[in-house]
Amino acid sequence: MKTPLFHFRHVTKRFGDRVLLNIDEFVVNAGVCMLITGDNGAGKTTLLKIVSGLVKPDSAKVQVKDAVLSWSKARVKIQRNLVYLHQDPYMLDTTVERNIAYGLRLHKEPRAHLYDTVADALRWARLDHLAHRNARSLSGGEKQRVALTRARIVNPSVLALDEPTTNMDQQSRISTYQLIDALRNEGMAILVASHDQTGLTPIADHHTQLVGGKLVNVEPAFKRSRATKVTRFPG
Amino acid sequence: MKTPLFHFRHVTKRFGDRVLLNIDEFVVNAGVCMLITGDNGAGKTTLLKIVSGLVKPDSAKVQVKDAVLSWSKARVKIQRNLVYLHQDPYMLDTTVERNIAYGLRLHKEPRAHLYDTVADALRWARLDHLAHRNARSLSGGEKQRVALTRARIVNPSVLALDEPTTNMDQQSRISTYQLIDALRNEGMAILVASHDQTGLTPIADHHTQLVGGKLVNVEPAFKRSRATKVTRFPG
Amino acid sequence: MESLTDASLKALSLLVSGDAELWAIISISFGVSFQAILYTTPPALLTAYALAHFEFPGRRTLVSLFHTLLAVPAVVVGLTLYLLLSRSGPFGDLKLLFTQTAMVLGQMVLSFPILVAMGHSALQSADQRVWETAYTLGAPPLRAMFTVMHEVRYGLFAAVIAAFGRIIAEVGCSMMVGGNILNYTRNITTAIALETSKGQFAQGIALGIVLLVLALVLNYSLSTLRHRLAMQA
Amino acid sequence: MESLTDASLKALSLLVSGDAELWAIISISFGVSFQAILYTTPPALLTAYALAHFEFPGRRTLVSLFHTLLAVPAVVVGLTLYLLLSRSGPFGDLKLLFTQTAMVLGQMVLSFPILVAMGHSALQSADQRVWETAYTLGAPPLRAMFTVMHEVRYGLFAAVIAAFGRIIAEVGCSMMVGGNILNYTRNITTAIALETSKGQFAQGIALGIVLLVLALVLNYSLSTLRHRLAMQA
Amino acid sequence: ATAAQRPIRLATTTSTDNSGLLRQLLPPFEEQTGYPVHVIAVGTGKALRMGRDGDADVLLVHAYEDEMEFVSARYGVNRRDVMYNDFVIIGPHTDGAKIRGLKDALAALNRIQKAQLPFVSRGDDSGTHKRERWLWRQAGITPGGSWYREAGQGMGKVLQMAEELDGYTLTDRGTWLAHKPTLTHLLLLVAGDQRLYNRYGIIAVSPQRYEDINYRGAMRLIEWLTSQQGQDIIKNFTINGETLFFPLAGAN
Ligand SMILES: Nc1ncnc2c1ncn2[C@@H]1O[C@H](COP(=O)(O)OP(=O)(O)OP(=O)(O)O)[C@@H](O)[C@H]1O
Ligand SMILES: Nc1ncnc2c1ncn2[C@@H]1O[C@H](COP(=O)(O)OP(=O)(O)OP(=O)(O)O)[C@@H](O)[C@H]1O
Ligand SMILES: [Mg+2]
Ligand SMILES: [Mg+2]
Repeated sequence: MKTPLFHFRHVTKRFGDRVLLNIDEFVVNAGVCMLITGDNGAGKTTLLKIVSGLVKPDSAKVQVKDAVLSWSKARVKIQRNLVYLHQDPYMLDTTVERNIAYGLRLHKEPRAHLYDTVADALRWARLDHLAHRNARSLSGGEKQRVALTRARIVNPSVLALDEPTTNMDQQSRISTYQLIDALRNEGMAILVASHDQTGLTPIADHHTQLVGGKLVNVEPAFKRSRATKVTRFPG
Repeated sequence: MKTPLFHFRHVTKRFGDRVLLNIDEFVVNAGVCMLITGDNGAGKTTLLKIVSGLVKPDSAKVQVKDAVLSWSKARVKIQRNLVYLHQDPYMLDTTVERNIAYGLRLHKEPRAHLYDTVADALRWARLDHLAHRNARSLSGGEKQRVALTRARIVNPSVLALDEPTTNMDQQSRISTYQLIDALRNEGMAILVASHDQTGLTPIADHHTQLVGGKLVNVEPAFKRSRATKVTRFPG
Repeated sequence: MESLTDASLKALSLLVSGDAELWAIISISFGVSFQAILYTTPPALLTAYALAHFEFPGRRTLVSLFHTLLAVPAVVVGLTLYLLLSRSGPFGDLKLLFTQTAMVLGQMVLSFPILVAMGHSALQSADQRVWETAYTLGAPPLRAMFTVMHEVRYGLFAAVIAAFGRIIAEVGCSMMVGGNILNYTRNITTAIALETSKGQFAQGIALGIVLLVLALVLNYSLSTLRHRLAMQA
Repeated sequence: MESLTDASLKALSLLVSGDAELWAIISISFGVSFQAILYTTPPALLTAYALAHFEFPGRRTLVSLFHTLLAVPAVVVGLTLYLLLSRSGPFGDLKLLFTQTAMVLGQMVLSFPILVAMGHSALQSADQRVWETAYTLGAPPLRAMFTVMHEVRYGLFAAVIAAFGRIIAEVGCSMMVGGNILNYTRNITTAIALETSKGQFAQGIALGIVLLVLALVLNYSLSTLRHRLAMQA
Repeated sequence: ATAAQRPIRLATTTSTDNSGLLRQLLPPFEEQTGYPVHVIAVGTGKALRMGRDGDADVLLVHAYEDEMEFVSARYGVNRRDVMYNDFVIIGPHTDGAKIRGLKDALAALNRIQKAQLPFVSRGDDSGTHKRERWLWRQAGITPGGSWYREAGQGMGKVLQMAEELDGYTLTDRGTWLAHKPTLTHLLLLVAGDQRLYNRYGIIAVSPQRYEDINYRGAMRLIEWLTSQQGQDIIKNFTINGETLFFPLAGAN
């Protein structure tokens, strides 16, 4: 068996008196898409944010390769490899194009290449006509699509998606499913928290539900082999 | 035939060069639930906001009873009768309870009665355990439910819901569908913009799609009589 | 020769043995500035709201103007008010020159642009949806305004604190229209100016420390209050 | 006695016939205050960011302290700096008293708390998601800071404008450590103070108008620039 | 002009600068010696303090006793008389206290106190204020009460306050003459008493205490002010035809 990218153990988080999360083990594997469901307020967002290094848990150990680190120590490594997509994404007060280029520019891509990549991504997300609009004035679904594009373009090892298809129209949903599938098949680890089970269960390798602060495995209705999936969505 | 509550004519709205909306007629009828669908950026939110008196159209006439008014003149009447629910609702920086009570307090409800009403509504939305929490710290779905509760409690003649079930878990979605059905049967006019067709088409009396700035009627897959609906969801 | 340490020590010893004259000076300072802030805040915040909320021609110019008025020296405000209140000026009959009322008026004029400029920038940062939410839930315009103000209350609070800081620290206008009359219009800053002009630097610094300590106590209790309210909400 | 109308007319006629001495005064004013703002803004905004962003014990007290420092009269800052720079003070050997450098130093001290207090309240109003978005997309801490600052740039801009307004309008500190020496350390406000003490109100107001007009031009062009940039983005 | 020299820092009372005298007096000096003069106009108290701290090179002040003390404490050297004028009592033209034309300053103060009419005091420990307190003491009066307003401001401001409040005050003649055109309600009421004599002295700050002080420049300025040329300029300096200061050099 291959080693996981990140292996979280004993993750706990409380707000006031309430123990929100108390998770023994949470594994992030390359090339695996994990769907996390749960009722409103179950803690999906909190869990994803902890895994993404954005919210500090009350306790957690993170194994990265052979080293077992505290969450605070692991943060830097997490940041380098993971991009988190907000449930209600924040649009930077600039054009759509620059919003999408933001992460790439940090990675010091050469300028010409950068804008080619951005242009491709815009086309994929059917946002090219909006490239020079201020991202703040977009519609709800358009924002969601910009945010997803902004996240995937960085090409991280792990993508943590919090309700990625919320507000999206039918066509965008389908391309999002296809994208997730393709990226996973390229070897990316994908974590999705969502209420959109209908659309996401067919793609996910694991489906786990957050109940009472614990993760419970849900048997998928049908399980396809990796091979069939690759042929169905050739990326 | 009964007279519509509001009858909008010749609604146009442009952003820059682009004509976003160019609608000949838009009728808001008591006791009718209208579902509006359309691609991202089609203009659903903009249309609902115009109808709600929040966004100024480039042109529009509004017939209220026998009077034909300009949009600006009709605004006050609209405000008195209609509540709009944002696609991404804003939580006032105070407790959940006060957020929900906000509209009622404006209507000068007696205090004791007010908090009974609020408590009932909280229970319905399964939010009673959150009553004294600051609404800003809620999860995405919880916020959506607070916003819906805050809107319906005012008991307006028209409810304009922009993606009301976004972020909600399965159970909340179902109670929302039931609520919409019940309110409509009590005589409220309901406008819903949503991508959640599966859940909403069965309830809606009309389904109309926004394409190229125009409203196009969509034939419902199956159409039930008023009578059956009332018995199915006894409110 | 007196060093800075000496001066500071002297200042501290003056502080502990506060006498009646010192307390008159302090109470005039705070009394005048409190009144000025109290009267100015409501109209200034209304103005700020109007500038943030309503579209009208010349709005941007007006905002620029208020930002610019921050740069008007207190002494110029004092001068203008002096000429207006002087016995040969248009309001000479009111006999307000060299009274506390004149000082309050001057400080009101000084605090107005700060409150408007800072209040405007706080109100402008409010989410458009706040107003829309209030309005659609049936709030009349005034109530909707209060809701918006409540959402950005920390920013407005900072504006009031800054305005208070500015006027309690200003000397030019109070000196000009108050006249620095002992036990009547002498406040902390005009007293400092006087001590300084005498070369009594220790006394000047002592008064500065008094002002600082009182402002700190005031500020800290307000911030604690605010913190406690935030916890409750 | 000279009426307000007379004074204003005189002021205006003085304005149009600007002579070399007047321009020296103006350029000293703006030169000194520009330098002060230039040197103070970076560390002050860093401090504001640290106060808004990092949790540490005593943070709230520090914020209160900066709000309080707004209430320190300019002349007290001037006095303290004077005692430090005086020939018989600890830094007397630097021979900075009665130089423009001393004025710049004084105005830096004066503008620091305003920039921190207002910058902090702007940065605090930034959405938590800005930082999270920057961070998760791979921004190192400094870059994430710039992203947050960019999102609240209008608030920071207002802070800089307010700080500039405060120091170009202050007189106590410049008078004290500059000494109001003609053609060398006499700026607009110390010149106004001088004219006023001579009873030359017209000249005082004239200089006040000069300051106002220049500040207005500056402000308006900045606001236009900012508006144009906002349109582009 | 000679080659540029180190600037001289002259700390002076406001009356010499505000009246415009120094604007007449200094340019020829700067021209002839090449020393630029940095004038710092402050109260006498602060000027002496600046001398003591080494922040000025030379002082032009009017508080004879304090000057002597300053010199005997070895803060300053080479004090010379420069010029004199006199103090005068001015008041509203209604003159409710009936002091107009009195030659005796003490009698005038007595009447003002009896009439309980507003008297605006400098209240700032300046040379003028010291003289005023001394006069009250001589008259055997401890002034106080609502009629006695301690303004704590410069001479010009106090004159304006007297104008506004219909009050009396003690002022030096130079400032009075400089401000007279704007003071329509005030009149000169009492002058000529021996007790009202006001003399200005110049002192170099001791080079023994601060060796880097511009002592040479200070001495050149003292020389110049007490020279025939300097004294002539002082004598010929007038406002509206009235002389403000009278030369005094050579008296000591
Ligand atoms: N800062 C906070 N303080 C107090 N409670 C909080 C805070 N943040 C989140 N919570 C609470 O923790 C619970 C979990 O929130 P979280 O956002 O993780 O839920 P979720 O599973 O993502 O829900 P949803 O499906 O609605 O998005 C919620 O009840 C929420 O109100
Ligand atoms: N202030 C504005 N300036 C410019 N364009 C705007 C502005 N507001 C909205 N738009 C554009 O108008 C179009 C319609 O927006 P609207 O929010 O009405 O769409 P929608 O149908 O609600 O979409 P979604 O399904 O994504 O919510 C979008 O392309 C949006 O970018
Ligand atoms: Mg969530
Ligand atoms: Mg929408």
